[in-house]
Amino acid sequence: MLDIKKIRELVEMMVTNDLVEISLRDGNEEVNLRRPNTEMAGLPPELLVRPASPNPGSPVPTAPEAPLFPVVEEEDAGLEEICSPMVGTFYSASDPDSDPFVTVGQRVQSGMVVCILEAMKVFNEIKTEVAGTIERILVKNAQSVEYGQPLFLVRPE
Amino acid sequence: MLDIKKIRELVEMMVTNDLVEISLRDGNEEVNLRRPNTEMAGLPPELLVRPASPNPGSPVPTAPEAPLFPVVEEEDAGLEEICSPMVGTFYSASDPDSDPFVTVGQRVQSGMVVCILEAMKVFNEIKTEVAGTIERILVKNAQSVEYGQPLFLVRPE
Amino acid sequence: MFRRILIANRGEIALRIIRACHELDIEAICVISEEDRGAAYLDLADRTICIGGPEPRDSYLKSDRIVAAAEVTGADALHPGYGFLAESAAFAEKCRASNIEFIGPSAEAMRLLGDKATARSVAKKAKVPTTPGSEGIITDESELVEIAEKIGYPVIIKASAGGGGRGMRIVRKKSELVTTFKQAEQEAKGAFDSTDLYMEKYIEKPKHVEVQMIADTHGNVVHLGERDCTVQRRYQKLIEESPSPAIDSRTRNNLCAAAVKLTKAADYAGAGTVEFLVDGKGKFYFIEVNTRIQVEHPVSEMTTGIDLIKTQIRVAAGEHLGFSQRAIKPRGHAIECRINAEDPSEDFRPCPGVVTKFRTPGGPGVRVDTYGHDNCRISPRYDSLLAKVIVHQPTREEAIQSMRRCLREFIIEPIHTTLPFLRRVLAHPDFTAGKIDTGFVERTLS
Amino acid sequence: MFRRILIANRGEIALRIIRACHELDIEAICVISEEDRGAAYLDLADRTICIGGPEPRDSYLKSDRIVAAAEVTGADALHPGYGFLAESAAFAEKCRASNIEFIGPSAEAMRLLGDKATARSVAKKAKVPTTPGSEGIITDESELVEIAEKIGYPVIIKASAGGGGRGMRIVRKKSELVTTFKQAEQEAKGAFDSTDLYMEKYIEKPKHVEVQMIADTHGNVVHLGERDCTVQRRYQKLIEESPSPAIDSRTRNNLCAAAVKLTKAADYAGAGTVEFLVDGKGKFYFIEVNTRIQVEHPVSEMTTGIDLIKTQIRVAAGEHLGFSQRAIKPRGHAIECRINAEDPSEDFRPCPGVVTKFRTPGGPGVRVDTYGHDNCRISPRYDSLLAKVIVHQPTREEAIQSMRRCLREFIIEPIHTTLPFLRRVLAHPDFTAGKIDTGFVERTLS
Repeated sequence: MLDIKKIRELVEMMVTNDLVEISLRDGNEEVNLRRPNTEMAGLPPELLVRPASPNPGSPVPTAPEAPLFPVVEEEDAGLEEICSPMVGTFYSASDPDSDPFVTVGQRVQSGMVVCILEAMKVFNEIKTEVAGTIERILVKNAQSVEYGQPLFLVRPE
Repeated sequence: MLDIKKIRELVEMMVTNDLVEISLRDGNEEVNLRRPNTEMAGLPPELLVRPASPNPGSPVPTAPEAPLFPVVEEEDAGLEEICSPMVGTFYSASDPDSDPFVTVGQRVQSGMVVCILEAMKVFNEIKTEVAGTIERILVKNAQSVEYGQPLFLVRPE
Repeated sequence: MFRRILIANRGEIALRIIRACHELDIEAICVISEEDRGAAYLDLADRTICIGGPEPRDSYLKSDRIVAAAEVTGADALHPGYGFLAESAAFAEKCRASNIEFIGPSAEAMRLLGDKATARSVAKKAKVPTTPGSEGIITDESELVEIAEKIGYPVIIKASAGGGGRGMRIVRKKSELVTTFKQAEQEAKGAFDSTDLYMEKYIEKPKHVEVQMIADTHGNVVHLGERDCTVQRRYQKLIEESPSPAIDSRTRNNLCAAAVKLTKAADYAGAGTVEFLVDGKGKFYFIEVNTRIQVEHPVSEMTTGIDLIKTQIRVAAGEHLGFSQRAIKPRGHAIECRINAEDPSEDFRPCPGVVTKFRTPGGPGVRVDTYGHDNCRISPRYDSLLAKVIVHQPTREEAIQSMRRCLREFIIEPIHTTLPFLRRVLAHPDFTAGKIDTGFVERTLS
Repeated sequence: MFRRILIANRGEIALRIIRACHELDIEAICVISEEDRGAAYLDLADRTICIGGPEPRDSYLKSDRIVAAAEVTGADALHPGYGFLAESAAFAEKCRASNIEFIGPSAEAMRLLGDKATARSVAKKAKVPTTPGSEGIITDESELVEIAEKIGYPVIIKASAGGGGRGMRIVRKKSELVTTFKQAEQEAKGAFDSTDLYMEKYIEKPKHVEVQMIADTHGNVVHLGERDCTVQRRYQKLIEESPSPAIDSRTRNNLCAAAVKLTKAADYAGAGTVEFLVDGKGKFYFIEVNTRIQVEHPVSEMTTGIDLIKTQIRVAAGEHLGFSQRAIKPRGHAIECRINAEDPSEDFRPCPGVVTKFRTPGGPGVRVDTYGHDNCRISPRYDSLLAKVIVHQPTREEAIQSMRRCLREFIIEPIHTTLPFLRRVLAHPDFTAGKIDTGFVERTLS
């Protein structure tokens, strides 16, 4: 949690200097403060301080219409994501009869195939760059995925 | 989970400092606090809590489009206003050749005529309900005034 | 042409008039109550002048202060909008007596057509069909039976002192006439301490169709086609459209011709609306005239391309209409929905408050007239009309599709509005089929 | 009809297409880059699918990912909007190869008319006037003089390798021809290491007038009148209007007839625009065809009442146009202004950033197509077009008055936009008189 004293300082700064809004971000710390006079369109305040190009790993604000995106919960902190590099259909195994490439609890080395993504009839093997243990699989077999969508959570070694 | 005490502190800060929104995020922790009802096209929040029928004497917030309204400055604190009860043209004297009804520094008793307001060819004598000393005259002779517009500042006895 | 117009109104219609003024290079000054100080629509006015307290009787209905405001601001004309003092002949005279042109018809025309009884007689003289009935009070039974025979059943017996549905009885056949009349007399005696009754033909399942008129002071009278306002609730219009899906072109022509006759008979200048009831067979009966601009005027603006407010101002300044009846070629189909700050699930109880989120629809053929915006405040003291959505499409089917889309796009939070109700109407098969009457809402959706 | 359309575009045109889909009861899915996540216009889409990073080459130009997105979302058609891949015949083929209908003309028609040279030859075959000149490179002096005599002075000598104004020389009389040609050869040698030159008639002070075409796959071809896009800066259109104030009705008829001939000659289906240059005497010359919907399409929608996007979708689904040329009756005058996030005082440098205050104009005949809103973010990576204001009035004079009013009402803070520039144009006597050419902006307002 952010330091409350810092925030109080910010608020005092706003009041004494008659500011209308303060938006700050430090790493993934973020503060937005506003006083009356501006009319907000009610957009997520993140929009106001969005970095020029967010990296796919960090939780970017998603439009309500992007139902494919899973909520990454608290206990996942410290885990690393394997994200989809493309748009396509997710397959956990090379064919319906085979075992999945990876299962929860399995250790993976970097470069190991973790799934297949099919796009326009082409089957692409997806390899992990992270070495560690598969903690969670975030998508179902044969589910469609979008670019940058987290597929696996890995606890790095 | 987030520390409730911190949130309570934030809320206090919002109320006492009149903020409309606070949104915080720290990793997966996120706080969004927002006070409704304020933020009215640049209108001070006083309007929202205005009594059903405010007495014309109290300083009413002015829209930017109301150029007739003077700014009541700080040193005027403690003074009382004599406001216009109607729309019309302000005359400081009964006729161009006479002396003004009141001048700055003059003592007035309640019920004393302080000016004339002309509306639709009718000349209305305006009496003060406040007894005290005329500190400032806020409008010029023959100036048009609107309803509720402060005309004089009086230091009450 | 006028130099400066005082707008003696508020909200969406004040904004509408400001825009018309500015397109004519006329300054627009808004009178405001203390309640409306700082409202966003006033940002577009060239000046505002506060005339009184929040209650209408202390401000927007205070004719003396409004005229004084016009004088001190140097306005040479005044637009009353609708409601408030818009139909007050006395106010019109007061303005003109102070050399401020009242943008509306002459006081004489307002008095003549503003009063139902005199308007009815003007209509009769002009051969405009009115609801047949007893002219005045019925004195004896023989007269009662005789008139009933003449106008034909069903008839409705009304207490002179009644109104708003009270003291009314419908009679469907002769055998019931006398007894029902006696009951009505008893009822009237008890309810109003008066046995005065009159009788009219009862129009079954009527449609409300009105004709938009515009006339100049040089005798040019033009109609802009009809509007169907059959979707009402307790005489409050909720949806208006043009052309009417309920009448054929022959009825349309006769209806509009009748409206023109009446307007000419009253020597009327300015914008006005002639209202009719239309029965199932396409027979129509004159009800009343509105001697002002109406809430639903945009419907006719969309189909004809004529700006009614600008035209009102022009003719008030003595200009000629500038277009003939032949030049008016209505195109496509327009529908208007009124978004009121009311709760349909709570008997349309007004829901004033602060709107934190306000998202209007847009796109081709879509017009939204509103004073609303994010964080705007809706006062409990005034009309609950917050926005009007008007769509214009080549056909009624497409207009309905477009309006459904707009009602889905429109977001107003957190207060209750008529949006959910309007979505239900637009989805109702009777409405899409155009097979409704003025009882539709109470019967089907209440 | 289609069940689900993938929109391969962003911003105002994506929003425009979403609305058209919903009025046809079609689901609208938007592809988005990571940059556009959370943009407000996406609230109206039924679903979004992220296809790549912020840079267009990583997302909106990635045809494989877009087709894959259509496949995984089960879309049966794709609307390309304008820009990005809208004029790529290869992309159209790729979509159709995956059984996703590309909402646009056939790949053949796109290739035929998309290439300037082949389009020019189609035009010649169809007897559509083109700029006279040397077909191809000029090899010797005698040929040079001969052609110049044939097409008449002034002529313009262009380097094949040149473009965008570079390597061009105007020759006004025969005596200067040969020397200027030699200088041009030298210049071309130095600048482009090629002495290939060709020659065209030089059109003095031309006007840019284009014709909006719409055709179905059953051979029905209809034009929706012309648009005058003479107000440009470096070939970027800034204001468009219809009808053109620069041509008389005879020229108008010939221009539109020529556009129809060309469209039929190319066996073209869908929406398209045929662009012409018009000289001071009303002579017109074919320039090129845009095989897609255009930014300024609303101008024609306002005058004709036809929804071009809905019609595009219908004809792509194989439906008949549903209206004949005779049914198209343009009404009044429409003007569009493009509000770009650019600083006119800084050579129209793009000004991306966050818009904290965004107030759009409204009122009768006013349409605003925009993805903007309070606190919306304008990305530096994409087109700077933020909003289009379109007004529709009975006459050009009234349309100009209305547009002036709208440009005054429009508030965008704190970023720079083209609003102040547009206000200057609308106030300029040459513009109001309709007496301008494509050099107007550079000559008068830069």
